Amino acid sequence: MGAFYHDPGIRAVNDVLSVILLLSVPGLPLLLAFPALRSRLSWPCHIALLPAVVLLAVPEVVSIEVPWLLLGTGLGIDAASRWLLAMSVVLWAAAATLLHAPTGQPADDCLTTCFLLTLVGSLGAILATDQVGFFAFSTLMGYGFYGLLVAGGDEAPRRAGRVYLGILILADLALFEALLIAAETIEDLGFEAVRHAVARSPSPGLYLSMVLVGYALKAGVWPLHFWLPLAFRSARPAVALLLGGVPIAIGLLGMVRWAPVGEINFPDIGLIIQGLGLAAMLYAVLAGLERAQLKLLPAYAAILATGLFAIALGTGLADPAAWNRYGDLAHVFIVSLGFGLAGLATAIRWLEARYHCPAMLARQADGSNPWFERWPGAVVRWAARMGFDTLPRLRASWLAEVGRLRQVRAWKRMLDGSERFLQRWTFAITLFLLLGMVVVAFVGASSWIG
Amino acid sequence: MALTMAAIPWGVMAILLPLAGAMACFLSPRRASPLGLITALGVVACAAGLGWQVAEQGAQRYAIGGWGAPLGIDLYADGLSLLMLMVTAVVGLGISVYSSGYFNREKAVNFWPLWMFLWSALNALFLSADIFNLYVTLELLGLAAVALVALAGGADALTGAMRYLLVSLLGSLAYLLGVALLYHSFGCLDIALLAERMEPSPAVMAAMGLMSAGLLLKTALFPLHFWLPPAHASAPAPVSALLSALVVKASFYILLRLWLDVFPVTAAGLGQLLGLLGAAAVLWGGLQALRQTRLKMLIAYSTVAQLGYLFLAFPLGSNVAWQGALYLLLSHALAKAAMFMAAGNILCFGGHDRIADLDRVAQRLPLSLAAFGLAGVSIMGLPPSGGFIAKWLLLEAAMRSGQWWWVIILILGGLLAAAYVFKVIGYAFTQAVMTHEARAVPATMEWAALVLALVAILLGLVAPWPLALMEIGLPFGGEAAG
Amino acid sequence: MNWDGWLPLLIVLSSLSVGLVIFFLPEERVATRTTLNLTGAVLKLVLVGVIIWGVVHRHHYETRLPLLPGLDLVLRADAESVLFVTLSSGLWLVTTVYAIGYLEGSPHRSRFFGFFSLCVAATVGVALAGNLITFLLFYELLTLATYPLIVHRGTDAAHQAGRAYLTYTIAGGALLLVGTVWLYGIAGSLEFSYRGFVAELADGHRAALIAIFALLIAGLAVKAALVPFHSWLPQAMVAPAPVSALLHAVAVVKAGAFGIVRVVYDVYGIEFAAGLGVTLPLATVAAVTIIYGSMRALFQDDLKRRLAFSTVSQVSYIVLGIALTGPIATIGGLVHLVHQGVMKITLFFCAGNLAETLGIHKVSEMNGVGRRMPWTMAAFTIGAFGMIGAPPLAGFISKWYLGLGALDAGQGWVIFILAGSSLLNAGYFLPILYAAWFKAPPDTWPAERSFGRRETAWALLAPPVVTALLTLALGLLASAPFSPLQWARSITTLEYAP
Amino acid sequence: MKKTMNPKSMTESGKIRTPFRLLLMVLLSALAAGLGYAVSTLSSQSPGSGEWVAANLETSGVSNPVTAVLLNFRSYDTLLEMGVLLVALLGVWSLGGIPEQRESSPGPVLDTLSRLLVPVLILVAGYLLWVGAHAPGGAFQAGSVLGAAGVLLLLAGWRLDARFAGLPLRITLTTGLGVFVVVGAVLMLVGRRLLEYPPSFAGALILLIEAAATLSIGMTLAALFLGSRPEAGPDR
Amino acid sequence: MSHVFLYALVGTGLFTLGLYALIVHTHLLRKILAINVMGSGVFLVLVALAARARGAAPDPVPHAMVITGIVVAVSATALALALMVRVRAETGRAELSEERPE
Repeated sequence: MGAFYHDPGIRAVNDVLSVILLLSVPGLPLLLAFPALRSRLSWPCHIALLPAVVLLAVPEVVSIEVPWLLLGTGLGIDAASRWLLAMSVVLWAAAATLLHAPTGQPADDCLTTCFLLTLVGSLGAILATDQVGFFAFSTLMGYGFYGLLVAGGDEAPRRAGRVYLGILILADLALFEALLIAAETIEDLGFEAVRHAVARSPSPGLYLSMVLVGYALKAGVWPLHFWLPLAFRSARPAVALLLGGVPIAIGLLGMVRWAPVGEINFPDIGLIIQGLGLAAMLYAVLAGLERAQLKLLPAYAAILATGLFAIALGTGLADPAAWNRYGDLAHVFIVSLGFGLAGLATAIRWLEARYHCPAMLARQADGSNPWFERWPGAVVRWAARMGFDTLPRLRASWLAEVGRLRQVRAWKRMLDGSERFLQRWTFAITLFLLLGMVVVAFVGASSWIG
Repeated sequence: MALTMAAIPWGVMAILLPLAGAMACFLSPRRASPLGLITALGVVACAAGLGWQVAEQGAQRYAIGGWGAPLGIDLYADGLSLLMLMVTAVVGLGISVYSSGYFNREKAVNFWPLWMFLWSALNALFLSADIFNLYVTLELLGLAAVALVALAGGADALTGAMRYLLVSLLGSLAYLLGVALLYHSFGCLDIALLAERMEPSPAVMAAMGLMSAGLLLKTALFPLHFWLPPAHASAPAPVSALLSALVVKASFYILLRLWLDVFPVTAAGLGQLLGLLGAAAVLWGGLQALRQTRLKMLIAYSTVAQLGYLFLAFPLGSNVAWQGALYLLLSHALAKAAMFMAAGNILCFGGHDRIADLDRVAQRLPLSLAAFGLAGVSIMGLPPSGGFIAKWLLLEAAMRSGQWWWVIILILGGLLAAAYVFKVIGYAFTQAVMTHEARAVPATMEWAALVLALVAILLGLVAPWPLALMEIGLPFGGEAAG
Repeated sequence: MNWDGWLPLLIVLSSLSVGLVIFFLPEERVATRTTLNLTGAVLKLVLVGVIIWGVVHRHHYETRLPLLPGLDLVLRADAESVLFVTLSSGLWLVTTVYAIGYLEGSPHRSRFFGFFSLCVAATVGVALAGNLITFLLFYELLTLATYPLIVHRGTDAAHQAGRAYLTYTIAGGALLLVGTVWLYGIAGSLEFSYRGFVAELADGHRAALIAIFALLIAGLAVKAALVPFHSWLPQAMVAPAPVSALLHAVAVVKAGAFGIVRVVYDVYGIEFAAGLGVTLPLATVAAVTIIYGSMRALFQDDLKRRLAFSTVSQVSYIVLGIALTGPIATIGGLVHLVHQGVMKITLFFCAGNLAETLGIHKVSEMNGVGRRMPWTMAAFTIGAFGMIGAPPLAGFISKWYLGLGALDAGQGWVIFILAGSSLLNAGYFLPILYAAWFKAPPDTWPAERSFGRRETAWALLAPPVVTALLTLALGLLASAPFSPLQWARSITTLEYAP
Repeated sequence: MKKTMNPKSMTESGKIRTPFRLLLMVLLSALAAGLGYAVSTLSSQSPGSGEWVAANLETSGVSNPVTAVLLNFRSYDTLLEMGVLLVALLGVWSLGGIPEQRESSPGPVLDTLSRLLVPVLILVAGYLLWVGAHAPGGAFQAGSVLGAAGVLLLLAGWRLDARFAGLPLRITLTTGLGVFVVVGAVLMLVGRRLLEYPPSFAGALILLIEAAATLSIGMTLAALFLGSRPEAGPDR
Repeated sequence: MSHVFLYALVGTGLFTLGLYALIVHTHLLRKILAINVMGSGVFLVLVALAARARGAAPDPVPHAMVITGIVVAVSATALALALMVRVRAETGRAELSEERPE
């Protein structure tokens, strides 16, 4: 086999193949996302997964640099991402099946498209070898997932979707700033390089906080978890299945890959994060017990898990050595989290489908309508009322009115009156006389002076 | 060939030909307009010939009767007079073509001889080097113009013509008295000789006052513009065109000649005064144009404003400024003629020229409206057009001389012009539909207007050539230093 | 003058002549007119391709005709002009196709397409202008050629918009003229040149130069719709959709922004301008415009009006990138010149499709329109996300370089401007997408026209799809050779002293 | 237009207030004083071009200096001025004629007087024309006398016969200018300048021109007096 | 200061008087007459000053100018009178309307 690889021709072929393979992992779903292209296919979502499966089958580490793509990005697969990829493939396959399951007929186009776009995002994010690529794919994943939440649903998922969307925008902003900081410190935006560079840079704090906040938002880490319960409560089975494996997993993955954990030594920040993690777990337990709502259980489980993760992360920040030793466990954790949540969610759905109790529905009915959902609309309404928009027009029209009143009357009369005056023969000729004299006077003056 | 061309006194031809044409039109009224058109072509050829001659051999002096100054009368053609002659030829040709479609039989019978006389008067005026001869040409010009204005008939036109006649007579008399004083102080009438013998004296000052005032009155410089709008607005369209484009410029030309050559002290104070009046004219004319409800009145007032620009060169006095003023004169002649013709078409077509009701008409006459618009571009001084070049030169002169306040006037004038031009143009774009049945407009009339407007635009692209012609014989040589 | 000497002029003429011919075509000669339009557009594109090839191979394309003694009419192909001329001629082809479909059967088409071609001829002239007076010439020509398009509909609203447009632009042109003449009086030359030509006048004329800069920028800001000279742009949205596309993406606004590029880089030179202390105010104005435009857009229910205000804010990204003195910010500004055009034209095409096909003019009428017109709305979605700056679309690249440039130039506050603006963009674009895709469509559309199986006429559908794909490509292939980004990079190396 | 002309506005536009009148007086007296001063400062020794005229008088073809100036030295003025006359007539005619004054039947006195006077006037005109060459007189004087004769005839109720009212009349009216132009053009054709008479023919040419001019001037003045274009014969 | 200058002064006086009449009088006939008076004033100045040279014959050029001027004046007057008559026929009064034609 080794000899096999030393043959350059074979290796060239092999490279080409791996390139095609890597590209087709996000590429194929992207193509299938167009309704026209998949209209004749049955089970498009499963077909979209095939390249990933093949890639999993290929035994060794392949990676490509795509300098002309975006700002020069790359795709690749190593041991860690292989696990993640495997996890997602399984979850996605299951979800795809669920998507079709209930009544056999395929879900509507919009939903399928969102599904495939999200798929592209998550797989791409897993395979991305640099921050820009990861950012691009995770953003795509985010918006796609928003579509998944909302598509074809009633009011409850819409609300969840809106909240998730807001979170998403804020998160992307934070991560964009983090990216800028990274790019300003170093040209090459590969994960390792950035981690090193940022760690050496004078102020890694800003970068670190941006990254943590951004991905905490995306992963729904407490206290930025607003969207999780809503999503879990309202999402359809397939989506609920994916919740753990896609947004949360990718969010945590982002933290692991972006944050210079293990490179820098921030005891105090680490402590804070650990504190937050503890609080998160505490909150999860309490809230889970308080709202004994079966459907929300996975949500609080997720919060619990992310809290745990936060503690680990904080430890890593406080003690790099430890992180470097056990850091790889993070991936394992993420994978298992994905599976666990998925399993939990499906199990609960199954239970519900079995014997659903009215109480639960009753509770579900009182849609808790948190503040962060009301305020954007409130702000817009307030601003509109305060006249951010109306005031200029009012003032303009008012000014125009005043101007009209002032000008039209007086000026026009003045113009016409004086013109008529100038038109009068006698005055005109007298002016002529005057002009002649003035000319003489001027000439006389200047000729006597000069 | 070149020799014979050089031998022919094109300038004289340019004067005699229209005279002969006028008599021909008078003698055979039935063939008036073909005869007139032929003559027009001939005059254009003469102007071209003179242009060739001057460009080849420099400024020309021609002693009529072989006597020469001071005894006889000289004709003098340098860059300045040549350009005036040429623009007259171009506009004149356009007006002739236009009129051949405009007038009905009995009006045409009266129009053509008068127009030919007017044309020869213009040529004679631009070529004359003798201040008394200038007086005669002025009178010939004035009487012909008045008669043409009265051609429209109707109370407005007649009172306008009457007022115009009195004004022009008054102006000429003032000028003539000035001539008398000059002659009796120096015993000669030739401009060049006068320039040699000139030294300041009370008589000269009086002459200067009388002549300037008279010519300013004829040039309708604010506030002496009172006679112009009624006369120009009520005349028949081609007549309005030639009055606004050419006739008012004639007296300005004389003033320019006297100012540049004869008068001893180009008094700085006087220059500023003329500049101020010019500025007032620019603003006042613009505002009044905006106020007008009738298209032709609007155009007439825009003439008042544009004439004001010409006087902005006096306070600047530099070579560039004179070039700018002259260039403005040329482009305005073309553009304003085109504008009046377009207005005439609209008037013919819709039977009225109320601006508020133009929309119905405007859509049916795209060519005329295009002519109006293109001419308007030049009037506004937007590139690419002769008006822009002129404005550029004036601005440059103002900036160079540090008299930045003229810049403000120029800009404001341009904005006002834009305002009143687009006040009209806007009416082209409506969904209104033609209601009443209208009289068709001959294609020649539409095209004549359009072509003149295009030439006005073209002036903005071939500027170096006219500017080079201007320098022949250094008409502004005295101020070249400025 | 050899062949190279005529090529720039040919590019201008290729649309100018077409326009002049079209004016005289009778209304019913549809086929001839269409052929002429497309021929002109394609021919121009081919010529532009030749020029790009030549510029890459170090050819020197310059048409020089005498305009005034000492002043020539110069059309030159340098890096910046190639960038802009490619954008405008490329988008013009698309817009022409779109306009042909859009105006099918409406009156005064000869007039419309005539002025349409003139407008683009003027834009290309602006792009290729080799000195300030040539620039001024075509800039004013652009004003004149655009007015008839704005008032084309002839309604009162259109006339009002036209008046506003003229008031602003002609006044701006006057300021520009004064500044130009003044500069000529001082410098005695107006030739654009890399890193500017006024630096040596610094001593003695400092105040004058600052005043001239203010005059020039004010004159250009009118067309670039910087606050407070912006209010003509939202009014002008009453014009037909192709005209809006032309105004916002291809011609007018871009001409203003490009003029600012010229003034800052090729007249003053960025370093000198920075030394003169005039760039920071400019950046401030741009920042204010960005925020203000987005805020206003947030409250508009009329779709095109919302898009117009978003243009107000987006174009200021260009100005911001220019005013931040630093090579990276420059790249951002220049590249956004192209990217904003492509994205915004997509959005306007889609808005036009909605209006033409379903009679939808308001955001509040767009519920569920995504199901009725998926392709259109897909294009719209891509454009909108591009505007928000989501990766991997074109807008992301621009924002990326702007942000980096801001950090590089040590002006961190800009980051917050960008962030806030993105937030606001999301605030006024995402609701549209949400409504379009996820809300239930109404029973009947305001005014529906049927196009058989297709959601709308192909001439209306193809352009937005093409530009949307272009938006995607500009982002994805940003680092590929000959991408706008690479051009911008090469320009930057020219503009900054090594 | 007519509506706006109620007598009130008329008087308002017409009336001139006293203070204005006084201002006018002041201005005008200032003008008169200024002009008078300017005139009086002229040197009492005329710098005029009299000696030039005297020097070239013998080559001019006539011995009367005024005529020499008019028709030779500055003949170009005269040519244009014939144009002025014709233009005035054209203008008057183009006005479409004045409403015909009521026909006053000429009393016997006027009738006979005109019969007697007209031939005499024509004779006088001829004499003036001839004497103009060496004594005061000339085309204009002769022409005006001829015109007076015409006026007398018109007063006496005589009208031009329609047969002559058309082309013949117009030819007569244009003769003056026409001959002038033709002479000038012919001289140019034979290689001389415009109106540069060969000294040998100068006298004859001047006489020719003057004769034509006299005829036209007389006719023109009479026509001007008549005011309207005489209703013409077949050709128009 | 000889009789010559006296005549000349009379000429300027006539000019001024004519101007005054031209301004104040509203009837067109009077205006036309005023113009003629002014013209005569100018001619008088011309002719009078021509005779300044003692003894020698007066300068003929001004005489020629005057004759030309007279003919011009005659023509202009004729035109003006005819115009006046037409104005009167049109508007009913032989005056300049001070209104602007609308």
